[in-house]
This record gives sequence, structure tokens and C-alpha cells, in this order.
Amino acid sequence: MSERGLAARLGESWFGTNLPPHALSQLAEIATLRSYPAEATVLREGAPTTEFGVVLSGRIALRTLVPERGPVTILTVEPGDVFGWSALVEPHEATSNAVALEAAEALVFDGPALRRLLAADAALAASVYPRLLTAVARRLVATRTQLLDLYAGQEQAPW
Amino acid sequence: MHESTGAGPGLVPPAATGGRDGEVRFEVAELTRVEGEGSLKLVVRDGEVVEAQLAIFEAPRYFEQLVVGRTPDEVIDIVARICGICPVAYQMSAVHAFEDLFGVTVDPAVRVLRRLLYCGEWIESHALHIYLLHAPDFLGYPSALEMAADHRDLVAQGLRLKRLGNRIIEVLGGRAIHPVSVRVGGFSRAPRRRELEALLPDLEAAIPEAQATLDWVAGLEPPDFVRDPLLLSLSHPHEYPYNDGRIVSNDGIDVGPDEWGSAFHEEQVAWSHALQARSHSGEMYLLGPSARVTLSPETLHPLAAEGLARVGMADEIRRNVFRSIVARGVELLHAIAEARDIVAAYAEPDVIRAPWTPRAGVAAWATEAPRGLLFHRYELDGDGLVRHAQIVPPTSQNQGAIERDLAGFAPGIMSLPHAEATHRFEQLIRSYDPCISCATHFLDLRIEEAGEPAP
Amino acid sequence: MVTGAAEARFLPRSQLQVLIDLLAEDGRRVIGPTVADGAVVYDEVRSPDDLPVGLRDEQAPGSYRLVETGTPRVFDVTVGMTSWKRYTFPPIVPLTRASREDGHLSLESSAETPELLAFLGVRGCELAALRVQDRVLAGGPFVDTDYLDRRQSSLVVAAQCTRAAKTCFCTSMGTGPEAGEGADLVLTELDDGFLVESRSPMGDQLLDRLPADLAEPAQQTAARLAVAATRESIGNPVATEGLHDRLLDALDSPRWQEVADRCLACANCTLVCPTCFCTSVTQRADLDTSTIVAERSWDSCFTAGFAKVAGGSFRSRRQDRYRQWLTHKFATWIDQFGTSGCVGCGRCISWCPVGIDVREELEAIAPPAEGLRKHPQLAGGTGPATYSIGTIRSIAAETADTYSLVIDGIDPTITNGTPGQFLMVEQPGFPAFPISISRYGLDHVVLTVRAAGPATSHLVHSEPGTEIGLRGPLGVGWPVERALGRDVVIATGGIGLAPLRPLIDALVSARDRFGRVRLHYGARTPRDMLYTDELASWPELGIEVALTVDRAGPEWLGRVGVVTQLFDQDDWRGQPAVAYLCGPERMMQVAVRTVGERGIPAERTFVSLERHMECGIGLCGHCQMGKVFVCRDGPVFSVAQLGDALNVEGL
Amino acid sequence: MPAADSHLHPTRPKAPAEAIARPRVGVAKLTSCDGCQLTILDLEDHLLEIAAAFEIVEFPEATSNRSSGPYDVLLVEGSVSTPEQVEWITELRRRAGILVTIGACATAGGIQALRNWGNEPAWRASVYPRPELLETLATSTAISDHVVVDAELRGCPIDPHQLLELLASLRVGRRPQLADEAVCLACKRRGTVCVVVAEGIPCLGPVTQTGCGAICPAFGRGCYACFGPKEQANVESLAAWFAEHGVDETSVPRLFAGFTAYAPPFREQAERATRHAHGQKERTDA
Repeated sequence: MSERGLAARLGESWFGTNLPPHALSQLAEIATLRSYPAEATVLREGAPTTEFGVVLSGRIALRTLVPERGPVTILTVEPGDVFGWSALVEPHEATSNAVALEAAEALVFDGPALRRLLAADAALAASVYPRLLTAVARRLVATRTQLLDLYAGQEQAPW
Repeated sequence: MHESTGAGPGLVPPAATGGRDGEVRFEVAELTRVEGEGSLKLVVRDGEVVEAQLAIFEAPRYFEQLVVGRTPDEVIDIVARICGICPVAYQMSAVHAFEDLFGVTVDPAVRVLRRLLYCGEWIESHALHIYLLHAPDFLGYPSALEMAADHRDLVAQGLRLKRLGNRIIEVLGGRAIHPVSVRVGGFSRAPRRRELEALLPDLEAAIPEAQATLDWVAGLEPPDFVRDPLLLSLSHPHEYPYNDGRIVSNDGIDVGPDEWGSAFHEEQVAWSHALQARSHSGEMYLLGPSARVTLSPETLHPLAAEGLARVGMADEIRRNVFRSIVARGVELLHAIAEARDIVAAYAEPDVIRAPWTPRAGVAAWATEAPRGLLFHRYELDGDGLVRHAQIVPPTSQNQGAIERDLAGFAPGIMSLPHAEATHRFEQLIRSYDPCISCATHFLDLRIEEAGEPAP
Repeated sequence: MVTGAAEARFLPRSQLQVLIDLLAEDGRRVIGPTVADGAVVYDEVRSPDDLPVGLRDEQAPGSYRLVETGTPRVFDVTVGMTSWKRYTFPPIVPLTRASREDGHLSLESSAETPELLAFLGVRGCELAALRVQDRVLAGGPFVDTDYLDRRQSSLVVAAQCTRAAKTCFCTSMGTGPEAGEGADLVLTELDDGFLVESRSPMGDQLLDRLPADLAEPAQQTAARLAVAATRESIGNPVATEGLHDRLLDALDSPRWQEVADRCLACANCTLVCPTCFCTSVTQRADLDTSTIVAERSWDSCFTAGFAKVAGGSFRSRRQDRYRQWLTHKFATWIDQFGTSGCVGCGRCISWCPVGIDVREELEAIAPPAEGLRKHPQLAGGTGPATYSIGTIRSIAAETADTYSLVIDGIDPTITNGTPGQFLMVEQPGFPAFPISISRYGLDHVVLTVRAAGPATSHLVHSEPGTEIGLRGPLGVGWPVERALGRDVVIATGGIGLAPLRPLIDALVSARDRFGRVRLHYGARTPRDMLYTDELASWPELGIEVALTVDRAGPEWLGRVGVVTQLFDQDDWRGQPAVAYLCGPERMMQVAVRTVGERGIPAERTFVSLERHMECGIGLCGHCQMGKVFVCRDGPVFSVAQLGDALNVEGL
Repeated sequence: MPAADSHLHPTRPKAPAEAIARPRVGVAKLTSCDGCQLTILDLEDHLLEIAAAFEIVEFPEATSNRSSGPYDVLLVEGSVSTPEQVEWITELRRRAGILVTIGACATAGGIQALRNWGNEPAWRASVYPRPELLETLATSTAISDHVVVDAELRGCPIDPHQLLELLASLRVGRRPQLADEAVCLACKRRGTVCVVVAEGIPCLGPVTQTGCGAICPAFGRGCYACFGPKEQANVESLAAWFAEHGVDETSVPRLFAGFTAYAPPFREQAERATRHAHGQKERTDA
């Protein structure tokens, strides 16, 4: 697929919205379109994160293995959202397993290459990092809400 | 309590306790149908009683210390908590002691109301003991609840009388247990005339029931156990002893209610750390209904005196402790009849609570709890705060006599099967209506562990 | 109220007995100020000697004393601790009597016919208090019949105040010292007797029977001056101008904490208040529980139990309770009833054990601000003691702790209810509780119940065939009509789907009259989802369903995350849409914000709230939230209606 | 259920008790005056009804029948004040389906908890000839400080009506309806003139949990907190008010050093009182 095509698809994604055209094309230059079959492992917790990705279709689950409970899905990454942000953050190790729950398609960026690109181009960095930060912040907020366990049954109901 | 986990009447079989040749041990690991927790231990060797213990495992509560630094009115609230069965008695001994020291003269109506309050406690306590604690022994039931299956009307009557006693306390003091209205100088509130009048119909109705109760208990067959105990109680020329009178005995003791210390002391006996009351000459006295009925028959209410004459057991009451249930019957009738008279004649007092000013000194007084003479002694400082206290409840004074009677009772029943004999010992103790909760504040928790290794 | 035609008369003090006797002749028990335990207590009066003759009350914050004046005057005392509410709205009233005989349940109202009373010496502020309670308990869509009966059985003889206590501020509240509406006779005490005026036909009749001549002009002037002097002596302690708005804008004032440091949350202020009407119902069962009597007794917004909902008390802090009381009394009461809840009698000041002075607190708390909001008008309904009987037909488990009960044999008014309405469910021996209707059938309804407490557990473990008491349908439900021709967004979590299901049914039944309909549903885990079959079949009926869970095992291939994230996946515009939200309060706060960001206006964003609802009709006060009663004005509200209430802690 | 609200009284989250046909009931006691179990016998008008509805398998004060359990319901009176009682209550907890503690001793440590401020050794020595033989704890504490408690009846003694309500609730397996509000509500419903406001008598009603029926003010005296602190009890404020209004400085803390003295937040106040009393005592011994 042409870079223009990739840039266009990136632009349509949630992550890509509001990124200026030149940023989209610069990113598209180092982007690869990758397909994952269902149950493919995308990231392995603790392993180096070599790639940062934006899901275009399908669903990827972020999982942690709790010995006595088995694998627990903490969050699912839906089309438009990102995975492998640790490729851009020290020490570049995956913070959870990522598994494709169904056949999925994603734009992936080679970690070192993306870092070099952003380091070299302050303008590009200035448009990409806030978007990345937003993505991570949204997860933080979601996780907090989950932590509140709002739907848990109440013990001391008055009736 | 810890050992008493088996079914049955809490007996620990002799095998379980072991015993050397020629020795028989009778133990009741936890006495039932008594207030508080105590155990009986009796060791008979070659026909000789070598050990008779009424052991207590109530934990100590340090009441003499709890009242230190407290005001007289606070003390009245606190000492009530020594015993949930006779809180009024503790309030009465305390309040009279303080008023005596402060030179307070209460309104005559207040004096009468205090007799009424005591009537309430006597009715409640005596009905409780006669019907719920003691009668099952005579009729052969583990408790009044089982007894009710065969004698429902009887138990219902007992509960009615008991309720009446509680209602009197509730009207005067707000609640049956730990009433709130007794204050130095009188009461915190005077009952309205109509409140007391409301009791009158039931009091009237209770008199024949109390008479029936007396006739019934007089008909209960006691074990034959006759002796000549020394008896002690308050005595008053004109009124049956409650809050006022001199401490007298059938061997000539006659001292003021504040002078208990001049005739008696508490002493420590060898086999236990329990302090027991003795006269200075070392005599052990028996207190309670039998003593009062024996020492003050002439001041009984005419109806009670008539009842006592009808059953004609004055002498048996004196000599056979198993007849104490009859003495209680007489006093139950007395208390109901006197309560009836007081209520019928009641006029609201002019001064429900006389003013008073604290004074340093010794406040001492004795009144008649349902179980017998209850002596309080307080040292107060200039602010009227307690600096030292001594409380001598009836059971601590009775305990020596109880243990001596256990020894005296033993030979007569040695021949019985062990369990039966043990049961009889328990019944003997029950007939004194011991209040171990009261005794607690001075009795040792751990006699066994403390003293003798198990033989 | 008819005003009597007769002119003012003069009744010599020596003739006061006659007035008392006349009232008694009419078969009325005369209640008036008497002296007991060092205070004025409203109790039976047989002769003027029973009145506080020659006594004056000295009142101050936390203090009340009677002092001798040596005069023969009887009305020199102002208000005592007790108020007339003790007689019109007694502390404890038997409500319902329930009994079960061979499987059949009967629930009867145990209302008693009240005795005829005459209130002697009712003050201006107290007349106002009676008017306020008339409005609250008998002037709304629902009527407390017990109160109404008692009010109609009582005749009122007012006494205008010729003296004020230091705690009085009736002048600020516009309730005294003159006697306003609601009296039959009005007395004004003079040195040697009373000026008597009639204010009603009953008053006219009494006046005619009194040995009282027409009053001299001098006597009328003396009376007028005496009352005017009282007004002077009080002044205007509380600035009521704009107080409503100033208070509601001060919900975050630091003073709440400061007053909470002194407040004991002992509830005395609310119990001595002549207008406070909060109550609780307790069930008194004998040991064999065949017969249970439900009693209604005075409660207070200062107790913890009062604000209980599943998950504990939502007004746990003293400052929240004090704020609830003060803002209700002086502000939101006006929104609810068109009148202030305070009449300026000063009881809450004198009888506060630590002397908290409401006048000072108001001054410290309230700076100026914006305008009023209106609360919605309601349909009529049912009284607090009237139940119908329903039979549990079947019970099906939805999740580990949640069950759906089919109730039939019910009153048609229940099946005619609207989506979002709820029923009060009564089982003898248990507190009645509210449950929203999760589906309407022709002859039955479905209740989806989470076994969260004893009563709910008992219900879900009942045998089919068991009869239960039902009261309702109650409350204001989902305004389906607002969605006509619009896109619909429904966001809910956990058991919150239950009250929304009838709404979805309604949308499905006329699917073509609405735009796109989306259901965003979140649950704790896949196993905690309700109505899983329907969640699967709704898409075929034109409902777009998006699900998410907080956590899941590997078997779950759906979304994991929070409900609000579901919006992100959706490319809809809010302006033409309407939103219906129901779930844990925290979830709804986030959801409200999210749909707001998407442009759905507050007027078209609807939420359903949970509060401790007891009476279900706005008479018990339990579920009050800011300006609304959740049970009567809700449980469904537009976000515009609630304003900030949703985000203020402890409201 | 007050136990649900107070940090003093941890409760085990339980599924609501299923109603049992005729529950096996036991009554036991630790350190106390017997008054609370006597309250059971004081339900004269209901006693036979109770005996029919419940199988009373252990109640030494009333019956010679004994049982070591298990009990469907166990009522325990008294505070934990000896090492043996610590073991014993743990054992009883194991044998009891529903453990209900009854009375101020069991729920707050009782009046004997006044020893908890380090007075115990001195007191023991002053009462006992051979204190070293006496095995007691230095503290008297609530049962809920040692084991999980399912429900509690406050009071010194407990209130008969609350006891009946408890028994009625056990019959159907619901929670007992026990209000955790201030005494003042009952006092006002009763119509009693407030003794604090009208007579300046110090009364602990505003910070004390209801249940007694507001007896004391009705009898012309101040409440002395038999039922312990209510939730959110603002002791500091009330104590400060008393001090500013004529109650002398040493008496204020003594007000709180009563039958629930060891229940926070009364503790802090009571502490001052016991220090004061202790000082008194030393002067006595000197």
C-alpha cells in the first residue's frame, strides 16, 4: 500500500486525528501495515518493546498473568487506539502482554527509528507526544475507574 | 466454665479427677441456677471431709478502686453494677452511708419510697429464686422452663410476681436493673401518685398469689439437715429490716448499722484466697431470709406473720437451710403486702431531694439485701470524693458458713450414688441463694491453680 | 379561611375559665401552655391556674429558664420546647398492620380517628408553622391523611405576642408577632384581660357565647401597641432578602466545617422545629411474627441511618448533615413548597445543647448570588399506608446475586406504569424497599432485584406463590417522548440496566419513530451482565449494543474497559441526540460529562438516582437531594434539573 | 445494626441468616454483673414464648441443662479481662453461628475498663493479699476487640425491648432494627424537657447511642452513657460546652469515665478522669 494510503488511514484513526498532514506523511514513511491472526502475541510483558502501533481493525487485549487466577484481561485496545507506547518510554520494556483477540490489523513503527525521527524533528515531536500522552492518560483514568469496582455488590444494604 | 462443656448437669465424673484410695471427691465444675460462676469441690477421705470449697472463677472487677475519686452520687451508680440481681441493695447501703455522714434528713415520704423500692427488689429476687432457681430442685427439673411443661400455671404465677417486683422498680427508678433515680438526699424524681396507683390492682391481686406461694413452698419436702446456726441481720423496733436498724445476732451481737467493723472483720482462710467475714471471736454467721424471719418475726407485716403462723415453720426455718425457700415465701408475702400499703397511702413528697453539702469523714452503713446484710464503708475527702472503700456483700459473709454446712451435710449423704450426692451438694449451696457476682470483687479467680496440686 | 364578621371583644381575665369551659363543652380537650420540669409544655389545660401564671421565659442559645414576674399575666412566656406538631403530627403513629393467615397476606392501615382538640395560646410563628405543615403534608399531590384528620379535629385560639424572647426572629421570617392566618380566635393579653377577635365562623360562635363586651377603642389601641412594641424589640435579626440563592451558592463554604466542629448531630434542632416533618418507619414484630405493626416516628436528617443507601450513608459527615438541614430549611424548601421552612420561633437556638445560633450561622455562611429553579409538576398517586397485593409467579437468576421476579395478580394501575417508575415492596417483618420495574407485561411486571440485604435476600428466596405488598408505581420515569425523532444514547452499568429495560422495550415497540439507538452497557465481569439473551437479540431489533467489562478472563473476546470509553468508538454527534443514564453515581458523573462533551444538552440528558427512599411519595424526607425528593420528583431527572447536585459531595 | 457502623465493633460480612426453625440458643458470660442475662429472665411476659421459639441449650444461670454447642445463636455478656477469657471467647466464636454480644461490658469493656489506664497492678495489690497468684489482664476490653461479632446489644444493662427485637429478628433471619442515633431523639419523642437547656444539668444524651428509652432525663438527671458513644459523637464540643457553663474542670472528664469509658471517643476524656482519681488514690496511700 502506498505511503499516502498509510498516511490517510493513520489520519482517520483516533490517534491520528488532529495530527498535521506533514506529521502524518513523516510517520507514514517509517510505518508498516501488519496483520495479526487471532490469538497472535503482539507484545510480551517484560520483553523489549521494539514496535509502537496503532490498531486499524480488530481487537487486542492487554493481559497480565496472575498465577492463581490465570491471565486477566485489564483492557482491550480498540481500533484507533495505540499499543507499545513503551517503545517510546524508558526502559522500552512491555508493561503487559498484548494478544490479538480476533484477526487484527495495525500500523506499526520501528521503535528506534521512531525515536530518532522524533528526536530530530522538534515540530513533529510537539504534535505526536501530546497525542501519545492523551492515549496513556485515558488508560490511567479508565484503570482508576475499574479500580473503584463500582458494580461490586454491597454488603450492608439497608434492605 | 472451661471444663463444664459436657452435657448433663455440669458434672465432672470422679474418674476424670482421679482420687487416691479411700478418697471420694465431689465436684461441680460450674454451679448452675446461682448468680455468677462458682464451683464446688469437696474431698472426703476415710469418711472425713478434708476439704470443702466453694470456689469462684468470676474475674475480679476492683470495685473498691473503681469508686476512688468519685462523688457520692457517682458511687451510687457505680456500686449498683457489682450485682445485676440486687443493684438496689448496693444503692441503698451507699446512699444511707453518705446521708449519715452528711447529716441529711430525707423527707418522710422519701424514706417510705426507698422501702418501696427495696420491696420491689425483694419481690423480684425472691420470686426469681423460689420459682426459677430453687423450686426445680424440689420438683426434679433441670430448670423452670422444663418445669413449665408440667406446671405452667405455677411458673406463670412466679413470673407474674417477679414482673410485679420489676414494675415497682421501673416506676421508681426507670428500669428494673440498675435503676437511675436514687440520689443523695432522696430521688432525682418523685413518682406521680397516678403512676403508683396504677400498680394497686396488681398488688392486691398478688397478695393471695403470694399466700398460695407460701403454702406451696411450705409443702415442699426438704432433705433432713438440722443444725443450730448463728444468724445475723438488721433489726428495727417498728419495721421489718430494710434500710434501717441495728445489727443483731442470736448470740447477742447488737451494734449500729455503721459499726459492722467493731464486731466483724474479713479474714483470709488457709485453703483459699477468699476473704471471709468473721466476728472478732471467730464465729461464722448466716445471713438472709432465714436469719431475718428468725430475728425479726414481730415486725413482719400482719399478713406475713399470719402466713408464717399458718405454716408453723419458724423453728424449721431457723434450723434447716433447705427451708430457706419458706423464709423467702414469707418475705415475698411481706414485701407485696407492705408495697400495697405504701402505694395505697402514697402522697407525693414536698422535698424529693434534700440539699446536702459534702464533708470529709467515714461513711458507713448496712442494709438488708435479699440475700442478707450488705455493709459499705467509704472514706471521703473534703470535696466529698471517695478516697477508700470497703464493701462486704452477704455472700462473702455466708461463705464460711456454707462451707462448714457442706462438711456437716456430707456424712448424711455419703451413702448415696456419687452423682446423686453431688447433686445434693449443689442443691444445698443453691438454698443459700449465693450471689457470686457480688462476691466476685474480693474472691480469687484461680483457687485451684494458686493452691494445692491435684492429689 | 373565612374571617369572622364580629368586632373585637374584651374578656376580663377572671372570665378566662369560661372560654376554657366553652371549648370543653364542645367536646374538645383543651391543650395549652403549662409548666413542667422548669419549662413551658403544651399539655391539657382545665383552668387558668394550669397556665404559666406570672412567669416569663428567659431564652438564649442553649439555655431556657422560667422566672417569676409577680403579675397575673398568663401569656408572658413565648414558645416552649414542645410545639403543636406533637398533636398534629405525633412523634409515633401506627401506620400499617400486617398479618399472614394460611398463606394470605393482609395489610391494613391502622389509622385512628383523632380526638377533638382546642389549641389555646398559639403564637404567630406557630400558626405559620401549622400553615407550612399543611402545605407539606396536605397541600401537595400526596396527602398525609392522618395529619389532615388531626388538623381538621383541632380548633385554634391564637395569642399574639406582647413580649419576645432573645431567640425570637419571627419578624424576619414574616410570621409574627401578630397572629396570621389559620386561627379561629385571636387573643391579645392586656393588664386586666384579653382582647378577643374572631377569624372564623367557629370563632364567631365562640365569641357570641363569651361573656365579653365590645372592646373599648382604648383597649384595642393598647393591644395594637403592645404587639407593635414586641415587633420593635425583635428588630430584624435575619436578612432574608435573596437568602435562598446566597445559601445555595455557599455549598462549599468553609463555615460548614467550622459549625460541624460544634454541632453534635444530636437532631434536637429538627425535633423541636415546628415544621420539620422527616419520619422513619420501623416494623414492630412480636416473637411469633404472624402480626407486624409498622410505626412511623419522627426522624431527622441528622441521623446516620436516615441517609442510608446500599453502600453506607451518603451524608456521613456532620457538616453534610448540618448543611442539608440549613439549606433545606431556608432555601430548597422554598423550591419544593413555595415557602420557607423556617418560621423564626427560635426553638432550634434555645434547645441546641451547645447553643448553635442559626441566625449567626446564616450570616456567616451566605453571600449573594443567582436565581431560582423550578421543580417539575407531578401526577397523583397513593398514600403511605395503602398497599396492593401481588403474587410471585417465578424467580429466575440473572447473575450470582441478582434475580428477576415475575409478579402477577397485580393491580392494573401497576401494569399501567411508565418506564423508570418503581414500586415499594413490603414483606412483613422487613423494611419496605423500592425496586424499579424492569419489564411491564399485560398482567404482570418483572422486578430485577439484587440480594444486597436481608429484605432483598428474603424476597429472592421466597417460594413462587408467595404474596407480597406493592405500592406504586411511584416516581417520575424516563421521558420516552423526548426521544421522538432523535438519536438515543443509553449508557448504564451493572444492575442499572434493569430500570432502562422498559425504556428499551418502548423504543423497540415504535422503532421507526426514533433515530439511531445505542446501548452502552458495562459490568464488573462478563458473568455480572444482566439479560444476556436480550443483549444478543436487541441488535436484530435495531438497538446497537456495545458491551464492556472491568475485567475478564481469556474466554471473553469482548471489550475490557469502562463504559464511557465506548463513546470514543462511536462517531456520533450529540446535538440531535438524547441520553438516558443509569448506574453507580460515580459512573454517572463521568457519563454525564462525556455526553456533555459530545454536545448533548443538559435538558436532554436524563439520569436515574438512588437514594434511601422510604415513603416513596415525598412525605418522609429520607431521599431529599438538594431541591428535590428523589422518590417523588425522580428517580429520573434531567441534568438541568439537578444542576450541580450530582457533583457536590454529601448533598 | 450499630456493629456495622462503628470501627470499635468489626462485623463479619455475612449473608443474612436464614431463619432456622427452632434455633439452638446459648447464653454465656465473661466479666460482668449478670444483669444483662437477667434481662432475659426479666422478659417475664414472653419467657415461655421464648422457650418455645428457641431451644435454650446453655444458660447456667437459669438451667442445669448444659451444652458445649454448637449454637445457632450465642449471647455473651461480660468483658474480656483474663487470659483464659481470651482463649474461651475464641473457642465460643468457633461454636457459635451467630455471636451476639450483650451489654456495656461485652461491647465496650464495662466499668471495670477503668483499670485500662495502667492502674491494674496497683489496684490488684491493694485488693489481694497475694496478687502474684492472680492471673488477670491489665485491661478489660470489648469482645469485638478479640473476635468478630455478628450483632451487639448496647447498654448497662441491655434494654428489654431491644432484646425482644433481636430475638424477633432471629426468628425470621433479618437484621435487628437497632437505631444508632442519639438518645435525644427518644427523649424528644417522649416529650421530656431537656435537662441541659432548662436546668443546666450535664447530660451525655447528645453523644450517646439510643436504646434505653431516654430514662435518665425523664427521671430528672443527666444521661450517663450506658449505651456508649453514638456514631459521629462530638465529645469535644459537648465537653467544652459543659466546661464553659458551670461544670467544674475536674468533673467534666469524670462524666465520660463511666460504663463505656473505654469506647473511643469517650476514652480521651475518661483518661483525664482516671489520672485525676489515681492522683487521689496515691494521696490516700501516702
